[in-house]
Amino acid sequence: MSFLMNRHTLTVASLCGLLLMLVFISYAVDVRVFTRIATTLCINVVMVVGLQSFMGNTGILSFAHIGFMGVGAYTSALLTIPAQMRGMALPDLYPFMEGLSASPILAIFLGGIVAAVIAAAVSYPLMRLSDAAAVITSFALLVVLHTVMLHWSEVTNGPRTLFGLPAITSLPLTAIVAAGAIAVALMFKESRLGILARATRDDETAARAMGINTPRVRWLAFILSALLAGIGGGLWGHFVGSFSPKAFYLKETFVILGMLVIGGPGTITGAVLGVFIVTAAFESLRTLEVVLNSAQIFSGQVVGVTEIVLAFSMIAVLALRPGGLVPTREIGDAIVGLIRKRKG
Amino acid sequence: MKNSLLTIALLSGLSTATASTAIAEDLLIGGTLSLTGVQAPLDEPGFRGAQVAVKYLNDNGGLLGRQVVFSNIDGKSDPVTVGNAAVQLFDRGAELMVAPCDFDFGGPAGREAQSSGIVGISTCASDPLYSSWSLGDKQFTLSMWNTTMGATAAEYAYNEREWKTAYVVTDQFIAYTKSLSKYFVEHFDAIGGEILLEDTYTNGDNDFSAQISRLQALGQKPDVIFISSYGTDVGVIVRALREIGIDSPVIGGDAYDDPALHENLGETFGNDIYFVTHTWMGPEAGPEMPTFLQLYEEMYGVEPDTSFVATGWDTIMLMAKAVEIAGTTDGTAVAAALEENTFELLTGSLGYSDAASGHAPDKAAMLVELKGGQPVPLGWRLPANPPAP
Amino acid sequence: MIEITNLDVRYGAIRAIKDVSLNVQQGELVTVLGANGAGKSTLMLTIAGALKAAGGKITFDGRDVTAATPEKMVRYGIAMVPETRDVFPDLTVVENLRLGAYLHRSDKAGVMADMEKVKDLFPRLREREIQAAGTLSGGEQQMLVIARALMSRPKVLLLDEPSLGLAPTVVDQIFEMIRELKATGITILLVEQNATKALQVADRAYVMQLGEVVVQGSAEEIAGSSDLSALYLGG
Amino acid sequence: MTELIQFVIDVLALGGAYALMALGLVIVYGILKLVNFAYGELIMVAGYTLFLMDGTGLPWLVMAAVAVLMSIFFGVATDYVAFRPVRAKSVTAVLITSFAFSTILQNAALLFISPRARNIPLPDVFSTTVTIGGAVTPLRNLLTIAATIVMLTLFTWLMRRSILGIAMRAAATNFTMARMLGVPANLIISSAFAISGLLAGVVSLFWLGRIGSVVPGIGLEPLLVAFIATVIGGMRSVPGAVLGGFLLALIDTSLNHILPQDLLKFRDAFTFSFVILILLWKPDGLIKGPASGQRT
Repeated sequence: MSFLMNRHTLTVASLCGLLLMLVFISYAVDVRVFTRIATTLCINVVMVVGLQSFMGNTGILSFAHIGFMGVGAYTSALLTIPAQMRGMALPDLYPFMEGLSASPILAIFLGGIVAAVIAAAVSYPLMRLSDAAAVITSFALLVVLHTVMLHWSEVTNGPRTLFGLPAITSLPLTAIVAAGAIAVALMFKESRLGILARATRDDETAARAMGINTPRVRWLAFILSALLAGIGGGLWGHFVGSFSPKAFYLKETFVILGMLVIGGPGTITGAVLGVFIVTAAFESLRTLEVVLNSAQIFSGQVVGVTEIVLAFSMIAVLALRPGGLVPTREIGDAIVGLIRKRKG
Repeated sequence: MKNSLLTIALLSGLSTATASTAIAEDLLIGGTLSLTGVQAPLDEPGFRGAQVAVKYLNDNGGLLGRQVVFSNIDGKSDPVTVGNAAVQLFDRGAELMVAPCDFDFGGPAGREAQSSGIVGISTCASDPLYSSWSLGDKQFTLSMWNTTMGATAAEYAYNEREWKTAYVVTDQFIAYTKSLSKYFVEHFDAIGGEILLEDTYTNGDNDFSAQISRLQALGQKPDVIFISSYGTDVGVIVRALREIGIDSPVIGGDAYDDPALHENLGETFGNDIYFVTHTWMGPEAGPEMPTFLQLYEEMYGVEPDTSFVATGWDTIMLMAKAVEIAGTTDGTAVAAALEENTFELLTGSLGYSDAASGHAPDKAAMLVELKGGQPVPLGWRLPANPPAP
Repeated sequence: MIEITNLDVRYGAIRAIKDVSLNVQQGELVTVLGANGAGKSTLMLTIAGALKAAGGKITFDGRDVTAATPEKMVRYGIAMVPETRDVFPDLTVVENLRLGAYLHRSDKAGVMADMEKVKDLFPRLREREIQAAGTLSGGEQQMLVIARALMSRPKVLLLDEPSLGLAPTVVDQIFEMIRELKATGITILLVEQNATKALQVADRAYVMQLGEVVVQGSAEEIAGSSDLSALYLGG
Repeated sequence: MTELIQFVIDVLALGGAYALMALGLVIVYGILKLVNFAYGELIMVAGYTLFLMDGTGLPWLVMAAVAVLMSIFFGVATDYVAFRPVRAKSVTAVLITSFAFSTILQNAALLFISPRARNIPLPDVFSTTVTIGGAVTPLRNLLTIAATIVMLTLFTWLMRRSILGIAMRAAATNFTMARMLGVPANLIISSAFAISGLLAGVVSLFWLGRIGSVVPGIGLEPLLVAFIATVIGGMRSVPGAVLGGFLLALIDTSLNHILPQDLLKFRDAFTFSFVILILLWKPDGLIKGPASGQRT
């Protein structure tokens, strides 16, 4: 019982319960479109929780996250596109890579590891920077990653659509990975490293005075977030089956960032909640767009409403409730607080 | 939280419920044509043409005695959106699929159609990757392949105009732009022409100065410039070339068949430009064209301004003819009907090879010249011996 | 003229100023004394509108200015000379002065006249008028910030530690100048650590300790008080 | 010799456009220490304004002036919508809101105008070619250089001579002190955004003149260019931005001649890696800005 009362366990359990409910509803409803939305939602949970473990703990905005998603997706693609498809999907592939292959599940995790390794290799010096300089460098890093994906035809098929990834991503799989991501992110947040990272976020100078190696702490958080982004990318790649580098750029960044900012970058509960809310809003708005378009009320096509609404919501949340909907307290803390209050 | 989830569940449940009652009698043709994004100049006219065809079919008793409903979800020029849209349409009971142009964007729709066991036809994908090899035995494209398109351009340049040297710019953007250059180069070389320089460009760069400096470094003016690019970028490249005084004729593929591009180039830059496309929107094209032009004008009140409207009409009409031959919309039967027959269309006579040889389309191309920003037809062409894919 | 009642100022959780009440009458030179960290500069910045009060009230000429912005305060006639001696280092001396007269920018002739006046008051500035302010010596910079403050034609001058970090002879010059300014009839609120010097020019004085006013009275009373040094040492 | 002339004209014309773009980014950054991610969209706004006025029969110069005015208007709007509500909160918040505002503008163009490329009216002089010392060059290039000179002169005069300019320079070093002299914060910030809009508007005429059409995503490229130029030259230094713009043009144009095409396609990757290195090694850029300052 005391184990169940642990507020961290409670947080993980509540958030995973939410995912479980999603899977359950999806099976009950049994509509392919709903299952696809639910799957995308779980992938976004992995992405947003990943971004949270860096941004939430260090307070630094990172644009590069989606780039690592791309790294994961392309790595996994390289390892899993069936041999007979490779000639068509990757006509310029280096000969020594032709033999590479792994089972899709393994490939997804290897994608995460490759993303983490690249993040580890390039990001250490960047972690010294704060504020605008840190944001500009992460933005620059995104442009670099994007440019490489766009032009390294041998490995990514250049700007052209890469296809042939086995479609193995199912809702249960993504839900399990999302649950794992939530648990890992919470473990990191509450670990000594996570607490140190948050100390650097709240007061960099004081943290330095206490002897905290700020770049190192941030670096580890960044690696973790790249790992999760890479895994998310792999899952996504095996879900859609074909994609081009365009999928890993500013538009996607904006959606992931919007989910985190609206939910609350400070907490994992906020991150997960943000994904649910934005997904629900997005899908409703998208349905609205489709309805408006098929009804042909307007002469042109109705596009971009979803993005505009998301953008205004972000500005509103930042202006009125800068910490997002769940700024500081995880759901576990809230439940424990509630129980205590009732007892007391 | 629960509430929003329920809302989604209800919404999607509702939409499927209404859809499934609606299709009890109607024959639903799904479409994922891109009405927005870089692909729109090719797909949107196709969408308009397809609607004319649907109205024509319904006015003449429908198909298999059922009314035809064409439902298109905007693919937004994004492979992922196209895939999602296709799935949504199959959930609503689509029995045939109109896939967007080009392998990169149409591919996902083709793959979803194949996995649902139905026939999908792309309105104008011309890359040979758009074949039964890569997508499956129920997938077709209405367009000639780039083998024909590239070879037609090469033969026109070398045989008809005696342009011996060529400079080639390839937009790395999609499979279409890459392979079009590839087959032009192969064929131009095979019939005796000389390629001075092959250069690359990436769609959206909006900067052609690097290529120009390499072209100028050649020290020799090419007889012809082959540009395989897409959308407004063709205009950017032509402008950049003309602005520094390079006035060699320019030749390219069906992506040039876009009135917005012609307007962009205008009287100043829209000269000495040639392109290979699907058909000509005038009586010169063939006996059935005047009927279509009339139906189109009745529906939209204007004349069509690009041959891509014809590809939309043709896709629906091709489906209709094949379904009538097969007597069913069953994928295997319709695919067989498509493989075994030859069809007379606005975009010329069309037959397919069998699934084992890729569903290669057997089709002629239309050559058009741009004069003072206005297109002028030069007539049908069929290359003697196009390269193999 | 300035009436402060029960003022509270916070930096996050820290109460930098607790329940301070203070007033300055027209034409007076009032000095606020205290050790480092007593809250003197915080007090000045709050009056100038650069910091927000968490509680209490500030009135100026009978008008409630507790929540006024810095630009409003200048308009009302309060000019601030911060302890950090904030000249704009990349601007020339003349440009610094022109900016001081920002409020009167449409009155070109008047600004020119004012400029001549302050240059007469500080001849050193005239010598260096086209030099970048960042290249001036500490004393010259102090003169410049005071001159710049005067350019706004203030009714009250807030002087925060004008002698800080200056050589003794320069300190003497500065205090000489403060005396001259007082003679022109301008109201001055002066914050100083150099209590001896400050009390020589002041009419009245307040002593602050850890954010609170602990002693107040006329300059003579405070100067005569024996526990002044004790207060400074924090005893 | 001909090649040299051509090279110089190319660098000057490109560099001029880059420099003006960079200047517009720096003027806001200098005062607020914040990057305006919605800056590139001002180019888009000017472009669509031209498109919407096509066929009105107005002289082109009038249309151009209206386009620049719209760019200024939206520059100031950026401040009101994206910056002012969150300015006091955190750096991260403002960066996100400016990114959000950029998304709003782009999608508004998608929704209300068209997702397709739209042709814009251009004057005949823009499609005229001239020959100088044997080098063939579009007249537009020479006009860009002329416009750069005019704008830089105007800008210098404004910053050196006018009280507003002096106030802005002062605010860039010490915003609080400037406010304590009676300089209204909001006026200064709005002026910075207006100037930034003016610069973007003028550049847009030449930038779009090369392309001949406008699409919703047109702003990304100029934003990236301005970014690189300012980081090279110094995020907070006005002369640095100008220098950075010309330097970037010189690097780009030279790379066009030197780099083999297989590597050239990675040019953006190189330049942005370079940006990261500069930020690490010399965070102030090549030219140090005015002495340190803090945000409002």
